[in-house]
Amino acid sequence: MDILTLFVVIPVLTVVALIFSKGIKQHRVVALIGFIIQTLMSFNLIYQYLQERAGGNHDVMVFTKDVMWFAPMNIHYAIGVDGISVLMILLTSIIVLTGIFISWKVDDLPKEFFISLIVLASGVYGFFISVDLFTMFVFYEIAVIPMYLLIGIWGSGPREYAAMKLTIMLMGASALLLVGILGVYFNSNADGGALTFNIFEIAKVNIPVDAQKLFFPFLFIGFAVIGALFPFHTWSPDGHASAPTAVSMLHAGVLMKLGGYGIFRVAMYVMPAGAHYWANFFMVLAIIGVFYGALAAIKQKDLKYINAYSSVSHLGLVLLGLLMMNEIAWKGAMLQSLSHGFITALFFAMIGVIYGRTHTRIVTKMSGLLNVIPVAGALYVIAGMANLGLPGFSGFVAEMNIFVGAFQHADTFHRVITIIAVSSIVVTAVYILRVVGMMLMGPTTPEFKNLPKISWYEKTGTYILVLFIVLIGVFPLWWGTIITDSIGPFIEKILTF
Amino acid sequence: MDLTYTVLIPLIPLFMFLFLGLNYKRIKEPLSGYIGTAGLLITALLSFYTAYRYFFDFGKVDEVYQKIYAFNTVWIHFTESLHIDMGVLLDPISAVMLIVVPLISLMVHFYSIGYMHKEPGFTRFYAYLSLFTFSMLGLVLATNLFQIYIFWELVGVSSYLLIGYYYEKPSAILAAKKAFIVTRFADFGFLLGILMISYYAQTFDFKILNDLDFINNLKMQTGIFMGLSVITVALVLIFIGGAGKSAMFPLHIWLPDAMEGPTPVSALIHAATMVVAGVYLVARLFPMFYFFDDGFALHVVAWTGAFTTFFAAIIAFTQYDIKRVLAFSTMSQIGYMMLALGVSGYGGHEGLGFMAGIFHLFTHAMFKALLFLGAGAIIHAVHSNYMQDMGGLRKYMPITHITFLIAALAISGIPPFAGFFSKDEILAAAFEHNFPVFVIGYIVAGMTAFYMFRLYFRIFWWNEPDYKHKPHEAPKTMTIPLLILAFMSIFSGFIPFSKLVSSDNVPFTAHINWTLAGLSIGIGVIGILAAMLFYKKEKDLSERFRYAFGDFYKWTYNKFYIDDIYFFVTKTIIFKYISSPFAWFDRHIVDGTMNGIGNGTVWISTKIKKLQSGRIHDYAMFFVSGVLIIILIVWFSINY
Amino acid sequence: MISGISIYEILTVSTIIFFIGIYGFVTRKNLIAMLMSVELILNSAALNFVIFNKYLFPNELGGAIFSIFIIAVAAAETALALAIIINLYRLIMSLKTDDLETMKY
Amino acid sequence: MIVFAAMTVSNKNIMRSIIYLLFVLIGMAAIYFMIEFYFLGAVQLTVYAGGIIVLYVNSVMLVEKINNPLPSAALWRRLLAGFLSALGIALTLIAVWSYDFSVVTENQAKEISIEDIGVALLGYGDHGYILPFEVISVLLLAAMVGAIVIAKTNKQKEIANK
Repeated sequence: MDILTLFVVIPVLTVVALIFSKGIKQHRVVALIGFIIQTLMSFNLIYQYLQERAGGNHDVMVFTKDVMWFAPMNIHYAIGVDGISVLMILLTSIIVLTGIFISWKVDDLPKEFFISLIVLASGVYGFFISVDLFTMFVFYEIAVIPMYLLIGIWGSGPREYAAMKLTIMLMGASALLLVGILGVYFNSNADGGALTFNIFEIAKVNIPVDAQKLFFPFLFIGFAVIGALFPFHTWSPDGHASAPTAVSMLHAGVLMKLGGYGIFRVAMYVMPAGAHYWANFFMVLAIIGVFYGALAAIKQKDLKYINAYSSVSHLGLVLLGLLMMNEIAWKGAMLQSLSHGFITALFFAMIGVIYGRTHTRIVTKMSGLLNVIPVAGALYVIAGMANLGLPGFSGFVAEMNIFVGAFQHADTFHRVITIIAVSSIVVTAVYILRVVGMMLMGPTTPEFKNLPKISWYEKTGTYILVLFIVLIGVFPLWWGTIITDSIGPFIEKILTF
Repeated sequence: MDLTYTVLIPLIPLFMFLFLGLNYKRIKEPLSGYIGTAGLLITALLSFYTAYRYFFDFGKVDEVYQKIYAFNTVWIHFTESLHIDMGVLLDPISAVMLIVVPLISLMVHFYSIGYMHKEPGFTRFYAYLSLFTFSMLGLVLATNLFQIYIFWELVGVSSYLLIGYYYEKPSAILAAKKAFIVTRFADFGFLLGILMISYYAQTFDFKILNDLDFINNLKMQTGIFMGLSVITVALVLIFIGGAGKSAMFPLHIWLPDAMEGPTPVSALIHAATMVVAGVYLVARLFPMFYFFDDGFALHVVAWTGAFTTFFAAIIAFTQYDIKRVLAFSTMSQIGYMMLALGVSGYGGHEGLGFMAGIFHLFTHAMFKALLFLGAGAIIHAVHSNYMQDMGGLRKYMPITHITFLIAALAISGIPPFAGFFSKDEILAAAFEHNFPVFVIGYIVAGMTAFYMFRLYFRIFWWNEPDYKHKPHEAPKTMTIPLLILAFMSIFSGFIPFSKLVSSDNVPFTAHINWTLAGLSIGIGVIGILAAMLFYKKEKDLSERFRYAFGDFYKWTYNKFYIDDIYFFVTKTIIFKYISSPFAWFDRHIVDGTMNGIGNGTVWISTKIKKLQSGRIHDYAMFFVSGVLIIILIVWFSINY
Repeated sequence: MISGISIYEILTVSTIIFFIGIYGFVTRKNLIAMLMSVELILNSAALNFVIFNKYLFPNELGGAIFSIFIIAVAAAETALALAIIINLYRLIMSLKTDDLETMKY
Repeated sequence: MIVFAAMTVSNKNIMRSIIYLLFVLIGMAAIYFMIEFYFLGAVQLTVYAGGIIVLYVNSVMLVEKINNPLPSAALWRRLLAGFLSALGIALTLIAVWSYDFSVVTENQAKEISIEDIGVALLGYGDHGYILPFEVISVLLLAAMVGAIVIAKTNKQKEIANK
């Protein structure tokens, strides 16, 4: 079995093992082992990938495989990875692994919880390895459905409402996506030849410009809804607020990245003319998201809402980077995807840790937690600092790439947008420091004088995340190189179409 | 010559930070102080050695000080020419900073062993100090603009952490937050400036950016924005960043509040090193500032500096918190440095202002750190920050008294103390290039003497209040740094600075203009005498003056209400009128629309549901009418 | 073939009966009465079969045969429906359609 | 006949409308006889007029008091139904009258006998209807079984209820 298919198979095997395991301890251990294997596999994948590239393989995709799946419509199970997807897979495996650590104490239907989590993960893996639009879509749906269950069953607060909202909005997005995919599909034989779903086959032909203009928004919005594009972001605050910790992590950390990835890999890649035509319009939406998410975060009282709006803001930067249409900004967007994944996962993990102790997420009700749970507090500060783009953490690297890339456009429109985007760093600082100041510092609230210390599983999970945040932040060159290596085909296709 | 070892200069404090930070539970009080100090001692020795060798060994080639990249590695790669590097740059000003930063930092480390005794989080304090030293060294050794920005941010965050060191005190939290956000706001301008330069110059590298040929080329190419070269705009933006860190008006509001931090921190960060980063930045890009648009950006620098120095000096008259007096004095002195850079020309004696600015930076670091550390010793002794609780301390704290006096004389510009030499050259430079600025500088010199001696007399003479505990001299760990710094404050003025630092890196000889010097000594002495008259003994003279000035005094005491204006803008306008509506808008309009779509569907379906009555004849009716309608449609579509 | 009566007239009659049946089906509130309306509809359909057979394809038997089928099915249907109705009546003591709303949503 | 049909659906007394229905059915049978489909007419008379009507009468007597007036539907419903029916009639008639039927007039001599029908029913040739016949028989069987089952379960339920 090839190295990529394993990423879909191992989760399935883990699920089977989970079904046969008994007792909460066994569930945990089985899930943990399954994901440790996957994490190791993703490291191995990166290693193999670098070997492959070092060995002179300069194909767009490596480890490709193509199996006919449904011949009448020419649907293939076609897989392959490039540098970007390899990193995304790494991100996924790390976050799921830490998610398992963080949800160590889930005792309400643990087996089902872990199964849903794993199914979700396998959907995400599948999405990242697919190069066939249809398979990609299928995996996307596989990733979205468990989300509904996870929020609806294990969530808190108005969870049914949140789960429903999230699922319906994402389903609506899928509908648009499907229209877009079919639109691409039926135009994929423009230069003669059979209709195909394979991205790279499609990219070889030139889809008629009118069709591109028509279908680009469908694909873009379809993907962007999951990437929290303004004004389709409203599922995210509610969804995050109600979701259990691990799910918030996975959701904000990985699932929302599907949006940016999909836009880049599919929408922009197969429809460059459409992308150029629509770029300015969507850029305005993205910048509204960036600035507005940050401003809206200032006034929130619920920790998770703050972070959700912060995600809207940061993912707006991803979209902005993608739409800026140059190599630096693209690299920045991809780095931002990675970095935001780790940072926001850390954030949600810490929120989970704090909530698990104080049983409140309202900032104004807490004070002086740094005295009581110093390690958790310090980690929260680290997450905050990473989020506001402190050098040495990953956020800075990513944002600077985006900003420098964005600044390479000299016209007024782009300039204004870039300046607004840059100004978001100030606003980010405001809301992060506000929370830190209110919640962690100050005199300790009497009722929280005795909170249990952060436990080993929570520590392990968060330390892994911090490690990666710092790794990206301190050694950006290595990550950047992997991404730049894979951006070449995109430049060729999108910038010089 | 292998200079790679210079990388260790910033890396040792970083290592200390990580070591202490990760083990902060295990390493107990005095030990962490010793570890931190020892680490810093190594750094300091290395950097003194490097600076010495730079100036006297390898730095000068053909009588010109070279910019040497001791180490440089690509950190983020954008394009062939545009990349962010991490490296160590050696040139005269960075070498000067290599003396200032580790020296003051070492003193503060040493001093804190006594000062921070029995504070909770002692180890944390040392970890933060190490982090700060690392960032500051990274900043001064930066080889490119972006590296400066990176460490700039790190410096900002360590300042945030240190101001908020007493994190249970609400005022400290607010001050920390304010410092971070205000400087962050300024950094926004800085970043924009960098980005603009990155676009037009396609490089961040200082060697290239400061190259005269390159600057001339760039002048030809760049566009015009509002009558100015875009590069000038970028430089002004960069200066805004510098102004934020250096507490220039109107971005100064964070500095007085930053005094909530422990006093050694104020000495290190908010007096001697971090706040002069803005000066350093302008000096770093000096050729660009000078050559674009005939130094328009430099004029901005000069006038901002001049205004701030005057403004801060006035406020310093009326403050009672001794640390705040010192803070405003710091602002005023940094304004002086900015002013000096602003009035400087380029090359040889023309560049006197440049040299004087850096010189003043150097001497000011010594005596201001000394003042702060002395103030720390006093606060340590009387447990209060307020002048009202002090008086007559000279009997109890002789060493502190003497060193404080030396520092006060130095800052007032009385020869032969260090401040005299640097200040005199600033005034000389201003006199030659910009007379109005010179007048301001001259007046401020007198004002400085007055408020410093007001402080001095008020603390050490005046009448003794009722001390609850008898004040006592500080422990040795605290007095030794005072003595070392006092030594520096006396003698550092004799360093022939113009031989070391100059705008075009060619050594020249600066002469003291004795007429000007006499005038400035004169006004300094007048200030001192006035202060003596007012404050040596407890009299109501100052009270009477206060009534005479009335509203003006009140305005000054409240720092011209600038804080309140900011407070109004942030709290009322941003929070209440911008952010809240945004949040509301999101919850109700955007989300409302999305929910509305959902609710609309539900509403329609409940209406439709009613049609499903369960009654057969209703169904039949629908069926029949449906069939008929279809028939009609088909009919008409066939026939017409 | 009835002399003097064309196919049109007979078809007219059957059509009218058909729609009267529909009218009855829609307006009647009693289940048995509705069933009777159904009989009318069926009968008119059967009549059409026969008439077409006779007038258009006199040599074939299709129409007649299908009429027989219709009659058979109608008989079975009536029996079954009445059985259901009677059961229903036992259940709810009413034959009014207004009372039979359990199929609602 | 039309009048009787109309009476069937509009009479308030259910017994009477059954009788009117009977008249309609008899009229149908008459038409069958007139077009010389004697067997069909006979079947119509026996099954419908004889069997089904009796069934109706029985069931009506089982469940309802005969002289209870039938509830009539709301006026708007009647009007709407009337309108719809009229529209339907109009449409159909227009269709019928505008269509040119090729009426076969010659070769009419042959009378359809019962044997012909029987042969046709069981034939499997060109004009054989064995398949529909079998289907109908299965259907009838199913209907019969269904009727029995329905009746029976209910009885059990009643017993259970008691």
